[in-house]
Amino acid sequence: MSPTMIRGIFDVLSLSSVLILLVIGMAIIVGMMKVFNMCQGELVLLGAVTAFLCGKYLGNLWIGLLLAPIVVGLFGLLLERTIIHRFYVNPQGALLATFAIGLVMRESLRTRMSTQSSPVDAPIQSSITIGGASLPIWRIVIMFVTLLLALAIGFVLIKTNLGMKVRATLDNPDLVSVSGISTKWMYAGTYAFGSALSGFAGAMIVPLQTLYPNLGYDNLILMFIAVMIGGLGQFAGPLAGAALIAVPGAILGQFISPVTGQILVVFLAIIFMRFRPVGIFQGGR
Amino acid sequence: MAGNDYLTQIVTRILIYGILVLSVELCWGQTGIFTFGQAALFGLGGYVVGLITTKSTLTDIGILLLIAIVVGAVTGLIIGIFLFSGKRVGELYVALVTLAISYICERLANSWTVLGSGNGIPGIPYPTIFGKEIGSATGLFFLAFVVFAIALILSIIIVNSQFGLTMNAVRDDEERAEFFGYQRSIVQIAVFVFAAALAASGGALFAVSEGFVSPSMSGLALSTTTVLWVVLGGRGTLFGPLIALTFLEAVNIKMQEALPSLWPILVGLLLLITMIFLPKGLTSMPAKIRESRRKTASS
Amino acid sequence: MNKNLFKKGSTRRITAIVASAVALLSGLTFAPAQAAPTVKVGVLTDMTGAFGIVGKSNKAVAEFTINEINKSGGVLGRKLEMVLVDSATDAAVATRVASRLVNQDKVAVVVGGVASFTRVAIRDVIAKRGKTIYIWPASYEGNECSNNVWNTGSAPNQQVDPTVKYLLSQGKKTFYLAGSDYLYPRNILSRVRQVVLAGGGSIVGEEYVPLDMTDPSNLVSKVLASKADALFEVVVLPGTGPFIKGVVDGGFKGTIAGTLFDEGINPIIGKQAEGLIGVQDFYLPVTDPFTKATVARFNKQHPEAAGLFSATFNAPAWYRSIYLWKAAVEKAKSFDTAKVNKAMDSVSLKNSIGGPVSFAPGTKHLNLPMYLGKSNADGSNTIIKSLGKIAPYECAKKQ
Amino acid sequence: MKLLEISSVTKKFGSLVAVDNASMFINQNEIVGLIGPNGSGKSTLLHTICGRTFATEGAILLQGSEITNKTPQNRAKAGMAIKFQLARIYLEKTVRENILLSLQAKESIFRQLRSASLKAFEVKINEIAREFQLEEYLDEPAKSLSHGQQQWLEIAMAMAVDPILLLLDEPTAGMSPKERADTALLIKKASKKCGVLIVEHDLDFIKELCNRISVLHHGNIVATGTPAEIENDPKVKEVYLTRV
Repeated sequence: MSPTMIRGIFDVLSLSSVLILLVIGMAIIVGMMKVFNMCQGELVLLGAVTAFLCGKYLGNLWIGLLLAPIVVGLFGLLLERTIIHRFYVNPQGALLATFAIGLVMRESLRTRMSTQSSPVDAPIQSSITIGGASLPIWRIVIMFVTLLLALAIGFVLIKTNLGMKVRATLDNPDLVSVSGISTKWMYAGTYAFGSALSGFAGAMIVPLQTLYPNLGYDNLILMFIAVMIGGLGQFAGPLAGAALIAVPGAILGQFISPVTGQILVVFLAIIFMRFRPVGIFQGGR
Repeated sequence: MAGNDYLTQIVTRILIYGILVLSVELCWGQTGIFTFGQAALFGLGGYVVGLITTKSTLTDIGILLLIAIVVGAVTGLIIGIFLFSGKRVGELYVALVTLAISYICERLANSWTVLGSGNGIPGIPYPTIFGKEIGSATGLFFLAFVVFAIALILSIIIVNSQFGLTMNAVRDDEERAEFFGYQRSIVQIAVFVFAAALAASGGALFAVSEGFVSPSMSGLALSTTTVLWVVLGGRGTLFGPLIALTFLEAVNIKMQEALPSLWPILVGLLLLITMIFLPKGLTSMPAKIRESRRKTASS
Repeated sequence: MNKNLFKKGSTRRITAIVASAVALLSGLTFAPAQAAPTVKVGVLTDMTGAFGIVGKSNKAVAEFTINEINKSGGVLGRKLEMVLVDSATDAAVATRVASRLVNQDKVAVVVGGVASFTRVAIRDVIAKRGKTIYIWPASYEGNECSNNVWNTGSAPNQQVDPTVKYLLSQGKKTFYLAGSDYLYPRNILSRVRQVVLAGGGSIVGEEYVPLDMTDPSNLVSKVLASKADALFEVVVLPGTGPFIKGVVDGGFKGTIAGTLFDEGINPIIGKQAEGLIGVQDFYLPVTDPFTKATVARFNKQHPEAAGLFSATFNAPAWYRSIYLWKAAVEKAKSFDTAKVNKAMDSVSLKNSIGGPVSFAPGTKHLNLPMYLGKSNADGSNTIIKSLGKIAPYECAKKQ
Repeated sequence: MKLLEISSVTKKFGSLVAVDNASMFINQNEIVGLIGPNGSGKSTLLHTICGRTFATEGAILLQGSEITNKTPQNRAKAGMAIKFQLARIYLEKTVRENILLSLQAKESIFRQLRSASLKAFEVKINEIAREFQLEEYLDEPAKSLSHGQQQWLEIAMAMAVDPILLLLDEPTAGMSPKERADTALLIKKASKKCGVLIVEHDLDFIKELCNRISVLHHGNIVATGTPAEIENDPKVKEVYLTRV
């Protein structure tokens, strides 16, 4: 295989793993909780900021990777208990309220930044050479972390007692509250968990991208489309959806212009979603 | 007002945005079509007029508006049929698709050379009416006022007709409406087409009165801002959103000077507080206060 | 029956709305400033939004320059008054505030704009409909030849030609062109193509990425696969850093050049900025006595914007813009737009940041002293060569 | 010709069979009851009749023409009207507007825009409101009505369009005995003009009212007959006794 082909395959894997990692948190909050969370991008951003600050003041991005899910998870818990929980019965309200939260977070960061954007160095900056192609190790780390994370969460949700309780609660809140599980804290905990995952994703991917206020917002539309293609109500669907738009996008990007590729993917996704008959987005009230 | 061109231009712009707000209010506020990308149609009208006036000698505002309205309505029809024919789709799906359309439009306006590759189309000439140039701020104001007034009157007539009741029925419970025998998809498509034509005519007016069009005109920022005006003003009322638009634009101008970087944050907080405490919009505040007074009085 | 269909009291409500709207809006008219003998200079820049940082620099430079002029007696004996407006990185806001400057504040000149879409949006409001002089102080994609509009930043040929010629002289034969998908990169890269081909080099690839693409891996791979001797790139934020990082870390062997590398932009790239080649009208190490003294004074008077005095933030262009206008007014002995516009065509400055400048008659652009520079890992720049005055190929002298 | 004929209708949700090979019919001016315990599939069967879901197998005929896969709109046009289990009326709208909404459903958009049929419907609205004891509430929002009145309003809305087939899903749920009796009278009166299908789990209410009753259990129709026959049917006793 030529180095170009190796790089081509690597790009497809890398771009899809990045999008899947970004979508994992959303798969929990939008996919399973069915909260149309417009501030998901800003949760990613908050994770990236946490990592950036740790890198800058502690000189160690590893601490940032550890702290980001904790900080963003707690923030998510706070959000859920103060605001989000009011909107479970009102999906449009949830959309608008979380849009407002995202706006506030984004603009707050903008006023604090002294440059248009800040680069963040990856904790591992070296590359390995395979077949003549030099591949950044950090991207490989992201691939494995994404895979492990997706498998682990899937396992917890399907096989463990806790996971089953969570799924039962989200599927039928009335039933479970009778059986003694606190629905209130189950929802809060799940939202916090989804936030923590997004925060972690932000910390992981910011070295590949760059820290700027629209980091999350610019990724948001693709993230949403991934979730909607995958369908709501379960965890794995959105991840499959992410792969389903990232892989063709990355392959198309190699042969035609990335501009056309991106528009084409969004366009096809809209049409695909129209005829995919599941989730609260399709019918039902 | 004639003495101050700047103020006249601000009012003109508010009237033009008012047309856009009416189109969102008819869709979302009255019929429950959660359009999150109405600016795409606004931009469409603007770019159509921009292209025509800069590539030909046509400047007659009547013809320009007509073309914009037709193009907007046809586009609205295509999107409407895609979204609403056949099986029902959820309101959030509509929101995401319209948002994505707005995103694609902004992207195309940035890419396509014929659309100015991001710089937009400058140098749009003053419009003419019966061969006479409308070349002053006051003239443009009257033009916008007339079109806005027609749009508003049409909207009032529609909302207060039997069809307005039908629109509300589709908004409040579209499945129930189907069981009464309403052609739900035709109602939604009809409203969407009318709203698209309104938005496009607003865009056309924007193009001739400002003399330029740019990608942000069809983009996410304007799309979401329009929804914000409707939320803050109270969806389901025709005048609430218009009041919110006027109020916010006026405050916006002051605040951009006074607290430039804090202003967007304050807008976000205002929206959040409204969503939590006054889900029917700021204009519902007096009624809400009255109600709570009554409650305390009776208890 | 009708009573139920028609909402109650709509006429009353309309009256109330119109009244409140008028009241609100009338709050926006300001009492006209007292007839002082000052002359207003409109300063329009993005204080907020994506280009807020650039606006911070622009504002400080404008303030600094106007203070300096006022201290030395003003223009035609009248002091200058700065009217600052924020265009918020948004074309629609820009036209509104431009209209305010022209129609309400009645400024004598407007200097401003960061992005090209702002220039395009406001120039008719100011120069055509408003009949006021508009100075556009930014390096840009070219082709701005409107009446009453004057360009004080560098034209594409002034940056591109010497950069490409230098690369060719270093034995670079194959070029890859990469940019963000909008007008500026497209025009710059089309100039690059022209000069490369004229100089005997070849183009091995040309590609654009969406404006908001945060992860340009595809483009990085295409560049690496091309094995080009040189990469000329105009990928703007947010892609700049990730793109250059990817190319450098991916083991790109060639030289990377562009139009947007200097002390202002390099920090957003990080240590991968090392070795980037470009041509600007100013770099911090420019050491003629006038430039050195002026920049030092600026940093002292404007500590809030110290470190923001850079070519890509248009700082030198803002400085000379206001002085060039002053020179034209003094030459015309009037603030009248038509007269100043006529005088502008051949006006020159002996002292300016980076060296003397003069309008090339008929071109609406400046003969500019340019510098070939190379970026270092810490974001600073080294001047490879001082190129002297370069003529613009614009408007009447398009080549 | 039967008014409504359901022949061998089966409805599956994935592997779950909600209705299994059910057949029944309704004649003109007949009141037919469909009973069964919760989860017996009677709501699902009703939904396949009104078009909320579509039968997996079998056919549904209204006045001899097949409607199995028709949309709810088209079924409404063919003369079917429904009252849902939980009253689905427009709570923010007035009683008058609610009835008007039912009446104008088949008007063209252009007639609606001109409010062309407003006058003609006014008489009809007053008439139907009087019949359902809602006259004094005509200009009150529907949300201010009592629970029973809301149910009546929905029945009134269904009756207003002079349907040929009236579907009633638990029409007396949550009503007082007095209201139940009134409702029974209203339904009786309605049956003079159309066929009625009542879905209930309460045998006592419909045995007075219905000409015939079908009993659904685990998706199967286990018995059909006159109220007296049904009451004495051992299978029906079993179904109801095992539940209690």
